[in-house]
Amino acid sequence: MTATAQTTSPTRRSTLSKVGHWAMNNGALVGLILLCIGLFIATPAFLTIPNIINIGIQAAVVAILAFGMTFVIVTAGIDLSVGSVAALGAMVSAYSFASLNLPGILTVVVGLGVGMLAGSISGLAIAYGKLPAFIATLAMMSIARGLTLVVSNGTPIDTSDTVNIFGSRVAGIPVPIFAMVLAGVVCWFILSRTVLGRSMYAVGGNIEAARLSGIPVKRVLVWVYALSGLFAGLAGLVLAGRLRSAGPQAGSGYELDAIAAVVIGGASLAGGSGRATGTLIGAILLAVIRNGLNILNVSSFWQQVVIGCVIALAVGFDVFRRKTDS
Amino acid sequence: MTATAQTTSPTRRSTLSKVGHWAMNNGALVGLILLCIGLFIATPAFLTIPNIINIGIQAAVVAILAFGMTFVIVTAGIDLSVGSVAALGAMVSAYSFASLNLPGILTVVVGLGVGMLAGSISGLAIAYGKLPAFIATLAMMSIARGLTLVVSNGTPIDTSDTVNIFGSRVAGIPVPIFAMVLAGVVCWFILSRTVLGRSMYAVGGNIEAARLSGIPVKRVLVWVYALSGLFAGLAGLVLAGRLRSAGPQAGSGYELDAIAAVVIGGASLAGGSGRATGTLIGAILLAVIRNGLNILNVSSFWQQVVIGCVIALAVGFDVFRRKTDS
Amino acid sequence: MTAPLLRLDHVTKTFGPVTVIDDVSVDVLPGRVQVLLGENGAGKSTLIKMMSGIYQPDGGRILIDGNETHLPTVKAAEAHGIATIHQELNLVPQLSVAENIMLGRTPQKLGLVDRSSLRRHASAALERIGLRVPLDRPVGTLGVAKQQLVEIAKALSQQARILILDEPTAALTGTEIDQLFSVVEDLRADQVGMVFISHHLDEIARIGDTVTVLRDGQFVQEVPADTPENELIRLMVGRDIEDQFPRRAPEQPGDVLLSVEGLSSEGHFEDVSFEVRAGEVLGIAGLVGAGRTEVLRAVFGADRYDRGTVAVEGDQLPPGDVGAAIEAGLGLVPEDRKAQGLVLEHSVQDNTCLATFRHHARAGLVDRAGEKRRADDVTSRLNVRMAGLGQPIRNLSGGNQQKVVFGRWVLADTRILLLDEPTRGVDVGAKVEIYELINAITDNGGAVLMVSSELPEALGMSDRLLVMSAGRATGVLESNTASEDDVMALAVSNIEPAQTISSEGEAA
Amino acid sequence: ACNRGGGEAGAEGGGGGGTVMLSVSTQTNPFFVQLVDGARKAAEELGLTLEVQDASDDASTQANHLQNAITQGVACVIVNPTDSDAVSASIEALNAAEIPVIAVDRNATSGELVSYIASDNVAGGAQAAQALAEAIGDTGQILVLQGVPGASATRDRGQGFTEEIAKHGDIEVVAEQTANFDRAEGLNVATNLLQANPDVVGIFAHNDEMALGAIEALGPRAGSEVFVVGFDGTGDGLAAVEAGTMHATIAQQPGELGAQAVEQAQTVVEGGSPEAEVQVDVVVVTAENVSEYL
Ligand SMILES: Nc1ncnc2c1ncn2[C@@H]1O[C@H](COP(=O)(O)OP(=O)(O)OP(=O)(O)O)[C@@H](O)[C@H]1O
Ligand SMILES: Nc1ncnc2c1ncn2[C@@H]1O[C@H](COP(=O)(O)OP(=O)(O)OP(=O)(O)O)[C@@H](O)[C@H]1O
Ligand SMILES: [Mg+2]
Ligand SMILES: [Mg+2]
Repeated sequence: MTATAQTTSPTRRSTLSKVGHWAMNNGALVGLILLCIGLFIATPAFLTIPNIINIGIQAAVVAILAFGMTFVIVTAGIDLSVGSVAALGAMVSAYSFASLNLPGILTVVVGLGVGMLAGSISGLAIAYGKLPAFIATLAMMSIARGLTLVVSNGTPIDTSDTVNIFGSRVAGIPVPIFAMVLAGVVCWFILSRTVLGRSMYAVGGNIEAARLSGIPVKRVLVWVYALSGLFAGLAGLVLAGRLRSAGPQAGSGYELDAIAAVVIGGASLAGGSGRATGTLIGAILLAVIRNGLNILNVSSFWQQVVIGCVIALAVGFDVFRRKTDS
Repeated sequence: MTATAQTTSPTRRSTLSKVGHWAMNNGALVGLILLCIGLFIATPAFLTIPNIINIGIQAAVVAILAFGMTFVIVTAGIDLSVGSVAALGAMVSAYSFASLNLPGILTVVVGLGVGMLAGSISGLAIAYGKLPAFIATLAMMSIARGLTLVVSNGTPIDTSDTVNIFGSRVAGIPVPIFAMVLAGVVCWFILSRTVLGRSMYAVGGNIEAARLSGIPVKRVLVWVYALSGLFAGLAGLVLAGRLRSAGPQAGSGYELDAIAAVVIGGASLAGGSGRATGTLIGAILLAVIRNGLNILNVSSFWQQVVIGCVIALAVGFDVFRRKTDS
Repeated sequence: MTAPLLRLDHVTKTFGPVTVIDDVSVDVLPGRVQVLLGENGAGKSTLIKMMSGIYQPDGGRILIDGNETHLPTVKAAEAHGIATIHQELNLVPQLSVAENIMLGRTPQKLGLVDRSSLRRHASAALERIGLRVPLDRPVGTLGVAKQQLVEIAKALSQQARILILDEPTAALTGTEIDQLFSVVEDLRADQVGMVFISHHLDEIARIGDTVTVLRDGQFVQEVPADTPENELIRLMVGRDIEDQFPRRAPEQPGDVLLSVEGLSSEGHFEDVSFEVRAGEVLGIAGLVGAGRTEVLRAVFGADRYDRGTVAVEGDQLPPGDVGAAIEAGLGLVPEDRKAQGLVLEHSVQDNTCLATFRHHARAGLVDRAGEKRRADDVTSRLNVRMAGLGQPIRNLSGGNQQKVVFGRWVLADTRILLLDEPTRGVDVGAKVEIYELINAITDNGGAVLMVSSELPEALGMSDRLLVMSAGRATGVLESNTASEDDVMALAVSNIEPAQTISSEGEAA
Repeated sequence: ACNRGGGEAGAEGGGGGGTVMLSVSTQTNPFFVQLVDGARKAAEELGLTLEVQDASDDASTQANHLQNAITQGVACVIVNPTDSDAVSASIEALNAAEIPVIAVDRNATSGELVSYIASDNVAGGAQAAQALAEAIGDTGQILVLQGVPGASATRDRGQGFTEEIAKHGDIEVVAEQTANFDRAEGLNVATNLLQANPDVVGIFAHNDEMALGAIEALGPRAGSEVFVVGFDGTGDGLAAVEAGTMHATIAQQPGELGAQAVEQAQTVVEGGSPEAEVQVDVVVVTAENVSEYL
């Protein structure tokens, strides 16, 4: 069940101890649980079903971006462009609907395709152009945002009904949560089950060894950023679908949240580690902090102070746990 | 003259070839020169003395932040908090003047001190709390911005006359440029001449080897972030001095510019490399792009596209040069 | 005679202005083991990297089965059935043992990892070299020796026609070497052609057929593998070496310099006590995983320990404080120079002065001129082969890198030197130079604590030999009277027989 | 001119608590700080529980806040949209949950509002154009410092200004560049633009912060040779008008916006019928009338 490079030891264990082991290996999970307990004590409104669904919906966009980012960070890279690429994908999709009258399903394909294309370009620049990932994706962040403005002419554009489904509920299930779960499963599956995913760990863990073992390092890197772009495209559709409109400034600053979610989830920016479950926990942790502070009506000035402290504490707790563990 | 860990080869060389060597080793310098030539051809207004001074002044804040960031990146760290810390330092300084009536010189000390304190806290969390630098400084970014808002109550505060000197001209010399040069010289000196600087390269190059050689790794790390905070404090004073007021949102997003300047200057985020001259070139390159685009009156939508392309090209050029070089 | 599987035909390789390989030819014949012999930096690794597609020759040709061939990539070499065990470990620490063995060749179905086939292949490969480790264990948690065995298993699993082994035995001890050589014998019977590099001359006669001797990148001579060691040494270093272990113990050991009492660290070692006197070399022997490295690191303050004391001249050292240990005159040459010893991207000078630049600084400023002088002095005393002090240490040959780590502590005037496999990958000539440095330290009233898996070295260079077994000190032998069998008897005395090869470092 | 009265009055209160949530687009701009201050003061006077949420200029964060409002079951929501289009989905969700919604400062393109308290940005932009034209004698080159590209204030103020200035044939907009509503960027961009266009006689900035940056860039020329018109009427902006460095600022009386919104909310909570649309005057503040607003 683990989506990690560390696989379980061969001795059989009871399901219970397995769950315990999984929990202990899952980054800031304990921090998240503590936070939830604290919030529940502070305000019972926190732990109602509708609010839990809320949190899920609110975590969705960052979580989807973060799943894509997980691939990138596993390979010791960084992708600063995800927020802008999400906006660009959604905007081009909305444009293709509003101005080109594409049918709904195609507008979805366009949104995802644009994301994947932008990611691939970053990937090519990194793998073949040998640009540092920071620079290539910083450039893409700027370029994608600029193109979003150009396409939209600075005005929000309404999205197609098909895209709007990404922000609505179908048969009572909030589609953003569904999209998040889907993205998480795909991320977990790719990382733990496919040759591509295992190659990502090899590239991030020891790029020289990967190269000497004949792993097509460059092709893997292009795939990594293409996937990150694809996930960003999906996140953009969810974001736009919720608002039923693609905004020119949508997703600004989300890249930091996405990276933070992955790192809170236990991955190292030095590469070679990171997994889907951890990323999910990281993204939910961020959403819970914000939701909790809203519900507690903390002043918006102090909110930022508290968010900073809680992030540091949650990760600090994880670090402490690991130290005493070993 | 090089501020690097790599020492020059023992053979004597003519001054000319030394200059050539230095230029070739200095990251995006050639890209910068090409860019300047291009802009000069596009508009002669670009290469006038007043505009060159302009560019210097406009590069100053990011350059000062980037010099501080150079220490951090040399040790394989990252400091996302510099923009917020700059704002906090300036804001507390302004507050200490406006509300506490501190004498002018003390308001400067307060600004620098707050910056250094914030940096030290990040440093302690990273070195002793073992938090990943990304998380610790992300938290500090949020905390410092929140405190800035709390102190200012969301409204700009006027700075003291002494702080305003940092934004003005003294005897015809623009103080921001002077502060930038001073910060650059201090950065170069620390990195290339002092035990602390040498230790930073060792820590960034191989932290385990550094530790086993008796380098006090934790103390070095605390110093690194404290210096980054101190430089951020100075940058904050220059920023506020230029506007004669400390703003609650000042410096937002500057952390990416600062990191970009260091990376454009040839440092690797993996640590162990980076130098003051490269960082200066990176910061000036960024200022030149923005200045040039303003002067050419490129539409603000397309501007972002162009900025992204130019950054990618400038660094790409450097990568290409190094590849053909070796 | 059969036709060569592979022939390097008058190849040349230069890096910038330096010619590293100058007009050398080597044949790899089916069922034969071709040995490459030469000092550190002679160009052995460079030569084999041209066979495995990492470097391309600047002059000359590569012939495979008699046809001129270009090997632009590692994949291309693999396609010709060439497998390589590199001198430096090339493993992904985060991936499992099984995945590392099949790295780049992961069995797949529609892009999905075929895990049962992966495990089957991997366990067959481990079986072959007799390594018993859990297939799912991340390789980074294994010790160096086991990682080396995984690396060997990885190359063997490729079913190669040509197998290149670049110092595969440097990190291994007797039993694993025996196992490896029996695999080599099997391969020889299967007509696999092999290239073998080692600085252990005794191994050459054991498994080699012919020896190509290199000096400074040039071909010296090709001789049969049963050539006497002294002759090989003369060909290799251009002079005779009288005494391979020139230990000069002082008449009378001095006062106790280092005393270790009841040192324990849960899961690593238990109740280890010993004393080292001025002028003395105390060896520590044992099997891989016996906990020798851990003891050394604990003494140096690199790791914390649970109980016990470490004292220098009676003054207790604070646990887990490297700075205090260095202050007290200790120095450590770690077992993994790449990960723990060197800042690879930095210059030779910076690496040489890594432990002393703080000491020699004035008012917080680095003494650059003095450093250059001192680094120059030490590297020439240790005969480090390099283009210059400014050369990145990454580009030095393995043995020369080791000398730089050693030189670091020579510069620091270390009184108590802790050595962990100090001559791993070092050529015979340089070994003697290092041994002379050990002598110089003890002559000056210093003391040396030396972990060595090479029994002849452990016996030949130490005065007394502490033997460890599964985390416990099982005895102390007088080196000049003890035999290798005595050492082995103590080394296995604390473990059940079945565990000797695959005993876990963490077994408490 | 994009006003759209959204209100069928009479939604009979939502349910729990009597709390009113005010979701404000940002709290890092003095304008919105004053808006919230005005709202707080009014709530205090009326004895209303007001919960303020800051969306940090992010439409999706605002959607999250409004979603939270539904879960909490507040009595009424006052929303200051980050974006008129993007907020609509959330407003419809609030409608579905039968929570009455009041919009302030910016409208929503769909969804039902019980009240809309506006000060018209497009009209304000046009007034700015008139003020600037008057100051420079209807002729000469001018610069425009734009807000964050794509932000609704940027669009509306830009639209009003551009439409109006086009009617003044002898005025030429020689450069239009963004300074992202930021004072430091206003200083940098204005300096650069002045470098390339030395003959400029007027500058319009989409907010006071950028206008103050431009004034720094002009130095002693501000107010004498080059006339600067800002927008918002913040404390610093009004002070600059008084000092004569800023020619005019378009004051929106943000405190009044907030207070009006709360008053309407009070009516809603008590079950009364609020006014469908409340217009708060936008005033051109110049040296003549600045004393009234300081
Ligand atoms: N990439 C490189 N750039 C410059 N010089 C290099 C490079 N690689 C190797 N060298 C030099 O080539 C020479 C031969 O190195 P090589 O690694 O082949 O030696 P070796 O015989 O394998 O030595 P050892 O026994 O220490 O492993 C050395 O002097 C080394 O410094
Ligand atoms: N659980 C573990 N996690 C990480 N590393 C381990 C673990 N167990 C053992 N090792 C490593 O295994 C290696 C061998 O163990 P140890 O150092 O105790 O034995 P040694 O006698 O020094 O053997 P060697 O000859 O390999 O140096 C060490 O490098 C140690 O760090
Ligand atoms: Mg070698
Ligand atoms: Mg060992």
